[in-house]
Amino acid sequence: MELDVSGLQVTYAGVIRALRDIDLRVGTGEIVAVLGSNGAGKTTLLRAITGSLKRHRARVDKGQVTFGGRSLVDAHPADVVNRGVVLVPEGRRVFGRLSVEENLKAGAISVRSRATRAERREKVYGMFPRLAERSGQRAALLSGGEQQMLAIGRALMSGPRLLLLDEPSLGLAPQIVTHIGEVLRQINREGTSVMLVEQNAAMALGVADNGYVLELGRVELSGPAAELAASDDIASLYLGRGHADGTDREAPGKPGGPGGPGSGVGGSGSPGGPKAGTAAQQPTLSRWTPPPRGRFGLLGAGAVTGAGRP
Amino acid sequence: DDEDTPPAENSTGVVRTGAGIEGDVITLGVLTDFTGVNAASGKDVTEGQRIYWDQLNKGEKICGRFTVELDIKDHGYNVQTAVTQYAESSGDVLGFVQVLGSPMATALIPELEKDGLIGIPVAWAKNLAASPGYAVPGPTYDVETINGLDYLLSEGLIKEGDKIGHIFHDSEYGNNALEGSKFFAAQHGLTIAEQRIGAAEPDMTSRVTALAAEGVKAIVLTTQPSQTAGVAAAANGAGLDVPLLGNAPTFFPTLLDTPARDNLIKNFYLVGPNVGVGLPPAADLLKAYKDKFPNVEPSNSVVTGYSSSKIMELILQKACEDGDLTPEGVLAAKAAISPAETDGLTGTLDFSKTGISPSRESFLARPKPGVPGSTEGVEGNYEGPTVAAYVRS
Amino acid sequence: MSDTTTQNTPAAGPGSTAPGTAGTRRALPLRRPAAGSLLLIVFVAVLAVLPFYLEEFWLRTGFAVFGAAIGAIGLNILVGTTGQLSLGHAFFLAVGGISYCWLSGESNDSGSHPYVGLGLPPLVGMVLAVGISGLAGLVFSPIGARLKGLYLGIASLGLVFVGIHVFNSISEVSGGHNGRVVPDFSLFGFTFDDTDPDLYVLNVEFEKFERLWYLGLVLAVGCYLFARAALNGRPGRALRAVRDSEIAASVNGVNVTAYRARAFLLSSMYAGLSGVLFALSIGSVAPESFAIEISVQYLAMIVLGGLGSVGGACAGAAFVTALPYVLRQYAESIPGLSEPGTGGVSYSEAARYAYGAAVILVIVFWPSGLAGITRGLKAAASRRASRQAPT
Amino acid sequence: MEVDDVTVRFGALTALSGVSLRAEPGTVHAVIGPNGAGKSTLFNVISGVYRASAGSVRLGGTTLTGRRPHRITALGVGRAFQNMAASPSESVEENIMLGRHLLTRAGFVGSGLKLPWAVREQRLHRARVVEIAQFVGLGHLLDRPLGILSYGDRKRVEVARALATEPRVLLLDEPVAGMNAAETLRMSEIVLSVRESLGITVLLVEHDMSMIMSVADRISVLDFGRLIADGTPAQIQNDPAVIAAYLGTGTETGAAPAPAPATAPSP
Amino acid sequence: MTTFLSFLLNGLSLGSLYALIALGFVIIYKASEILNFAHGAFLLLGAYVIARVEPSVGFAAAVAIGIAVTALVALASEQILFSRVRSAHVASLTIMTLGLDVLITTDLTRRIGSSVMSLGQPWGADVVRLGGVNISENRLTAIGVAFVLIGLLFAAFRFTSWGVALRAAAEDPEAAALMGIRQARVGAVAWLIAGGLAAVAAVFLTGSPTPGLEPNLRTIAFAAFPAAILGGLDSTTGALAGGLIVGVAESLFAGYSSDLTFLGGGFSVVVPYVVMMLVLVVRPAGLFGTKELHRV
Ligand SMILES: Nc1ncnc2c1ncn2[C@@H]1O[C@H](COP(=O)(O)OP(=O)(O)OP(=O)(O)O)[C@@H](O)[C@H]1O
Ligand SMILES: Nc1ncnc2c1ncn2[C@@H]1O[C@H](COP(=O)(O)OP(=O)(O)OP(=O)(O)O)[C@@H](O)[C@H]1O
Ligand SMILES: CC(C)C[C@H](N)C(=O)O
Ligand SMILES: [Mg+2]
Ligand SMILES: [Mg+2]
Repeated sequence: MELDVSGLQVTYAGVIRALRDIDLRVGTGEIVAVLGSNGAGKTTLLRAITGSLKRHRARVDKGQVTFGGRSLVDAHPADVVNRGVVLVPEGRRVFGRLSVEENLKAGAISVRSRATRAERREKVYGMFPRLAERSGQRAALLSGGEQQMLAIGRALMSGPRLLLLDEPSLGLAPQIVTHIGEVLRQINREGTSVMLVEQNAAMALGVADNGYVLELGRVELSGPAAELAASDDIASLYLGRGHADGTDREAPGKPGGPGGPGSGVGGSGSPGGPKAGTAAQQPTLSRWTPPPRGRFGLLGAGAVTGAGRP
Repeated sequence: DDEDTPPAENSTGVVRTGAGIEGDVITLGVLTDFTGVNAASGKDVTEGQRIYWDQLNKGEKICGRFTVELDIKDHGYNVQTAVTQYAESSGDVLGFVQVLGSPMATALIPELEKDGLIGIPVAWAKNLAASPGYAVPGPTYDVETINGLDYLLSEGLIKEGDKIGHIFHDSEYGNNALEGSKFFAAQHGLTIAEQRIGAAEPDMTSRVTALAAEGVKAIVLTTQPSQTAGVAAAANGAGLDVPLLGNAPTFFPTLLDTPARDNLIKNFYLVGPNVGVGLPPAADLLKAYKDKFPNVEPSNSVVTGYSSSKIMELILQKACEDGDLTPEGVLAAKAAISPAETDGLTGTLDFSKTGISPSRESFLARPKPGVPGSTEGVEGNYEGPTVAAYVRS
Repeated sequence: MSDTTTQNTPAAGPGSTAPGTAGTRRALPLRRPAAGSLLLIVFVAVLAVLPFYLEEFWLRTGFAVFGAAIGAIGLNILVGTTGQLSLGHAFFLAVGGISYCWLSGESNDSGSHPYVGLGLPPLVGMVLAVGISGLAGLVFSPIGARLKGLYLGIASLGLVFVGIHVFNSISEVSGGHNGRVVPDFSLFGFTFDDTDPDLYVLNVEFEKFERLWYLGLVLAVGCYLFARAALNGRPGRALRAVRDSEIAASVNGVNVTAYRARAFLLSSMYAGLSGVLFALSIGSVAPESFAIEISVQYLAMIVLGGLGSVGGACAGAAFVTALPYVLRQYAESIPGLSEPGTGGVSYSEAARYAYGAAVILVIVFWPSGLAGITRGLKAAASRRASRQAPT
Repeated sequence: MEVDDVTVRFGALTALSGVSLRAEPGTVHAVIGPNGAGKSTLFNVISGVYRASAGSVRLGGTTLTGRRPHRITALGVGRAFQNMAASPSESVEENIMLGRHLLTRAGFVGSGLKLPWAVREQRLHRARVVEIAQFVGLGHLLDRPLGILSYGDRKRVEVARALATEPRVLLLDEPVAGMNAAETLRMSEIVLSVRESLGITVLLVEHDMSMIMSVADRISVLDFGRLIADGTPAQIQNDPAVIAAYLGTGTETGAAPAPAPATAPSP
Repeated sequence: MTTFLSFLLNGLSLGSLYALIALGFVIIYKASEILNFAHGAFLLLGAYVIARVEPSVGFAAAVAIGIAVTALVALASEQILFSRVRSAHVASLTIMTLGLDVLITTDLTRRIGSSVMSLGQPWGADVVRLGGVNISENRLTAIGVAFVLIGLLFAAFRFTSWGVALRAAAEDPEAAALMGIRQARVGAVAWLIAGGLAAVAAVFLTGSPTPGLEPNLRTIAFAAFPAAILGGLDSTTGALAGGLIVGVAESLFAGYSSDLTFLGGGFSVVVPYVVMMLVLVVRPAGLFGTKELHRV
């Protein structure tokens, strides 16, 4: 079963065009990484695949999304799940009032067999021991990272054929990020295709076979992950390197390296490639000088102490 | 009777007319309850009035030429609605032939006085009798209650020294009845166990249990019909086998279809201001009703509607005789008809003195399935020995 | 009223439902007013000349709408802006209405429930009644602060039931079940009644409801402008922050308890004023009339109008208040209906069917309220995101 | 800013036990540690959202613990939340304006009656908000409702709002989560600039080690609610306990955090 | 002492009726996070249908038909109305239930008119004597039925995936949909059950010592609001506890009202609300409700 997105164009509320003419493919058994800066349309792409555009007042104007040859456009999200496509949504979206265990149960709603459910649950707990420790706790009270683990675990409960992840590494400690990379490879080996939307490009491109880069709603670059990782643009923008070299770990510690630890660099350099755009001007903020306090004290509600402080 | 004579003329000469009369038509207001807690009474009272005025319009009419139309509004037993509706109607009517419910009628006293209109309350609270605008169509609740207790005493159902329970609404209705029972108790060495309830209180079980615990020998009810059934059923459940005496608004035929039926038949006594619909004075009415609704059993409330309309007719005819069908004229006629006779539908009425119960005569009845009104009269035009003392006091 | 977008920045006019197209469009304050204010002025001007043309029925209805609009704006401050669901509005209306009668009315000792009146000038009575209502709100606010969502809704509903009971019990103030007469309003000797003095303006006789219309109009417009400005400004921002996340609000410096209390205070003051007008429009108040149905109607007003929108509250008030009157007035001309009490569908029943259906239809077609028609996108997005608790 | 022996318990769970740390004025002090280590809890204690079971937090000479959150904000502590706690239906500008709450005074009466001083006050502070928004790179999004922004932009709003309180101490909880390397870099610049030009003390929680290493002057490491290390970035990086508990040894997957950006041009 | 016991027993029996009604609120709340103001109308509908068909088909069949019709009407209203605007604010949905309530009650009030209809409960006005205390057979049955139904629902919520799905969908419909949960389907089941429950409650509510079905019946639902809230809106156990507490309190205050005259006439009617407010001040989410927890 493969996921095929072709010529996809999506608009929010009839006015905001978030995706234009996207072509993308996740082959059977493949891991595909999708990169792109904030607002590029990555989440929107996932919404289009999972049938949840409607809830955001968005729709597919043009193009197709098929999974295993059958169209997913306008499908109900639950149908999409039943076909084996499951999403780990952006921002976790765990069910806060349900316990960790119940969240996992909710993820396995389509699984009839009690035994399968139990087996998968154990697997998730094995993957994230922290969740096992907190299994009775209500999800709302978990730490950010724990919630993220739960969101991933919950999606795995249904035994998806294609797993979509929207920034799974968000808020996770480096060790866990590494771990998630391994988890993805492992489930991939067990037959699940993966589409991974990530900001952590190093991890994403590390595990992926192919990669896509979205910018302003278009596919800007695509190709085998290794090639992408090696390209200069990617390196500067997504890997934070001026040049494409091997792995990353050494960078911060590189003796005398730029922005070395504790050097307390005041200013900053250009972040790299021309596409950076975001850093067009030097950020500065002047000090705030509070206006002289007036004589209206009585009428002001909630006027409080610290107001005039430096 | 379709000559084109100006409306101001009739057989006896010239009649002045004013608000509420247009052409040959007199409009009378009706503020009743079709949807609230007293909907059942409201419907039958209004039906009785419709029948009365239909007959009159077909027959002799007012002044021989005016027909009467009713402007009917449903206040759902809500004071505020009644006041609003009064304001909507008051400009277009000569008076109100029905203002149902003591709270509503009470709230309208100042309005009625301000507008100088007449009204017939379907409610028998004492304070209404004190208002010059109202013609209360029977004895007030206090008098009625005393009559009822006198009857129970005379029948040996209670005796001096007994304790009796009184379950009553905390309103003009209930409080006025309580005045009666208290007076009676003082006269005859009884004690009263009070249970003051809310108008919409659904479950009577605890109330009755409490009374049972106090060992009451009878229970007076000043409630809504469904609460009557609740009390009867609960008394049955609590094994409290004592007479239940209800004021006029407490009974309705459908109560005999409820689980309370047996106990009601066994123990219930109804004391009211007018005869039952199955009794001879109401024969006309019963026939008309049966013609109109062959399949429906009327309640005694149709008599209330019919008799109150009769009172209104007497007043209007008197005003006509006096040549003044303006609101002021009608108001003056009210005092002038006394003593008024309603062909046996009610006791003799006297509207000449405000503040005093217009009548002292009550009608006692017992539930009986299968007859008109589902009641059987046991005592007509009944004036117990204690009433005279009360009215004097 | 014209302006329905209280949640907008000043730079975004009422029509700007397409943030995406806005791009970098941005200007410092003072851009919005032009269109919005003009519309408001025209609208108020139209309302001001209407008494010259309308019959009493419409004036009466209009006055009720003005009163309801004030109450709805108040409830909206609590529910729409601060996120505190309240079904207790009827209680605060009762406090306002009954206090006014008690403060400015006359005594009456007929019947089983005699009552007293202090005979204060009506204006003083009105102001004090509003103050007392506010105080009642303030007293309840600690409970309000502890409870959330429907729990608060039903707790405040308890206020209504208990309130009716208490008012019925203090019948010297309320008149008990029978209620009491509402003193006519007057302003420095000018009475808002049919006469005293007789008044003709441009050959139109100004009777009670012509006069009351203007009273209602002035108060409603004043309350509208005040609420709009306050909600667009710093206090409104703080209240919305409390609604969206208490923790975030407090960490940004908002004293959550204090602002909740203020929202209750203001909201119940509005309710109190609304209660006074309600009393004036009917002429008699009884505690029983301030029942759950009233609370529910007010909630319907702000929901149908659009939660959080001041103008929406007014629109909702007009819809909910006037619809039953109008339906009843005109149902009599609908064929096929029967006289009340005769078994068929009566006018008032037809009116109720229509009312129920209208409420449902409005929500089906404009789930975020009448104001939402112009708000579109924004609401949907907020709805989705607000389901997420901050973590 | 001094955190002294703070302990927080939730039922059986001890989220923080006896944690002490000291953030020197005008420095960037990072707090790192595995998920669930208690970092956000620490921030919650500092900003008054949670009550410490034991211990105290002081800012300058003033004790913060025991005060309600808005009081603490008034004392000069600004905070950006880990997960967005801003109002989704409000515009970006309004959301940031909320940060000005304590610096402004218009109440119901002032705002409701549009008293001139209240109007002036609003205008003045709006201008500052625009300035702050531009500073964090939100200048073009000011009138969009927050709810439709992308994740990264919403994070920036959080930071802007915290800055809008004009804090002396700024708490940033994972400010670059969901940002790519370039965006992260820019956020690092913002943090440094805040420290440099405004002299604000920054407490920073982040899992992005590249950012931590490039901006932090000092790092404290939490694990299971305990402080396991405290030192300069260099010390921390080579601390075996930290590597075991948090950093991991890195694997051949390359699934480690992105490397440090070039925060400064090569010499 | 027996008097007190009678009050207590009466309170418990009344309370079990409240519990049955409260349960209806709880289920809808769990499914949609709304307070279903139309529940009183469903009660009325159930009772009306049973009363109408009972003479021709007999009591048992009438009850079955009543349950089915009410459940279907509840389901239909969910499918036709509520599922359409699921993304709207809870307040909007709540107001929609009010619109529905107005429609149904107006119609039924008109149909019932002023009659007091009997549902023909075979146990009629029979009384059972329990250790010196009398209780109507109707109420005694109600206690049993309430406990059984509440137990069943408790198990359904706790042990089936439907329960989890329902709660997940109520909390975050979008995330639930992304897990393959169809809010429309799990919600529909909830409405179906709530409707059926209303009809069951109606059977006992109109039985002895209540005279029968009259339009006023709907207002009893208002007394069940406090029961539902005070137990905790999302808790089946809470519905039971809340119902019983409210019932007993009401019964005791009614019974001892002559000693409590300073509280005013008819105080027992507002007792449920007073008790509820007191409980909420101490426990803002009711006795068994899930506390609303947020963290940052
Ligand atoms: N509900 C919505 N309504 C309107 N516009 C939206 C909505 N959601 C997203 N957008 C817009 O669509 C564009 C793409 O957003 P999207 O969330 O897909 O970006 P993203 O690539 O996932 O960004 P990030 O990395 O920050 O998560 C952005 O311009 C965003 O403002
Ligand atoms: N209010 C609470 N009730 C119960 N447990 C809580 C509460 N708040 C936090 N916890 C628990 O305390 C621990 C520490 O949580 P905290 O949010 O401080 O972690 P963190 O270090 O910020 O983690 P992350 O990096 O994942 O955000 C977690 O295990 C969490 O489940
Ligand atoms: C006939 C009844 C409607 C009278 C009513 N119970 C009253 O208030 O007096
Ligand atoms: Mg995204
Ligand atoms: Mg955290």
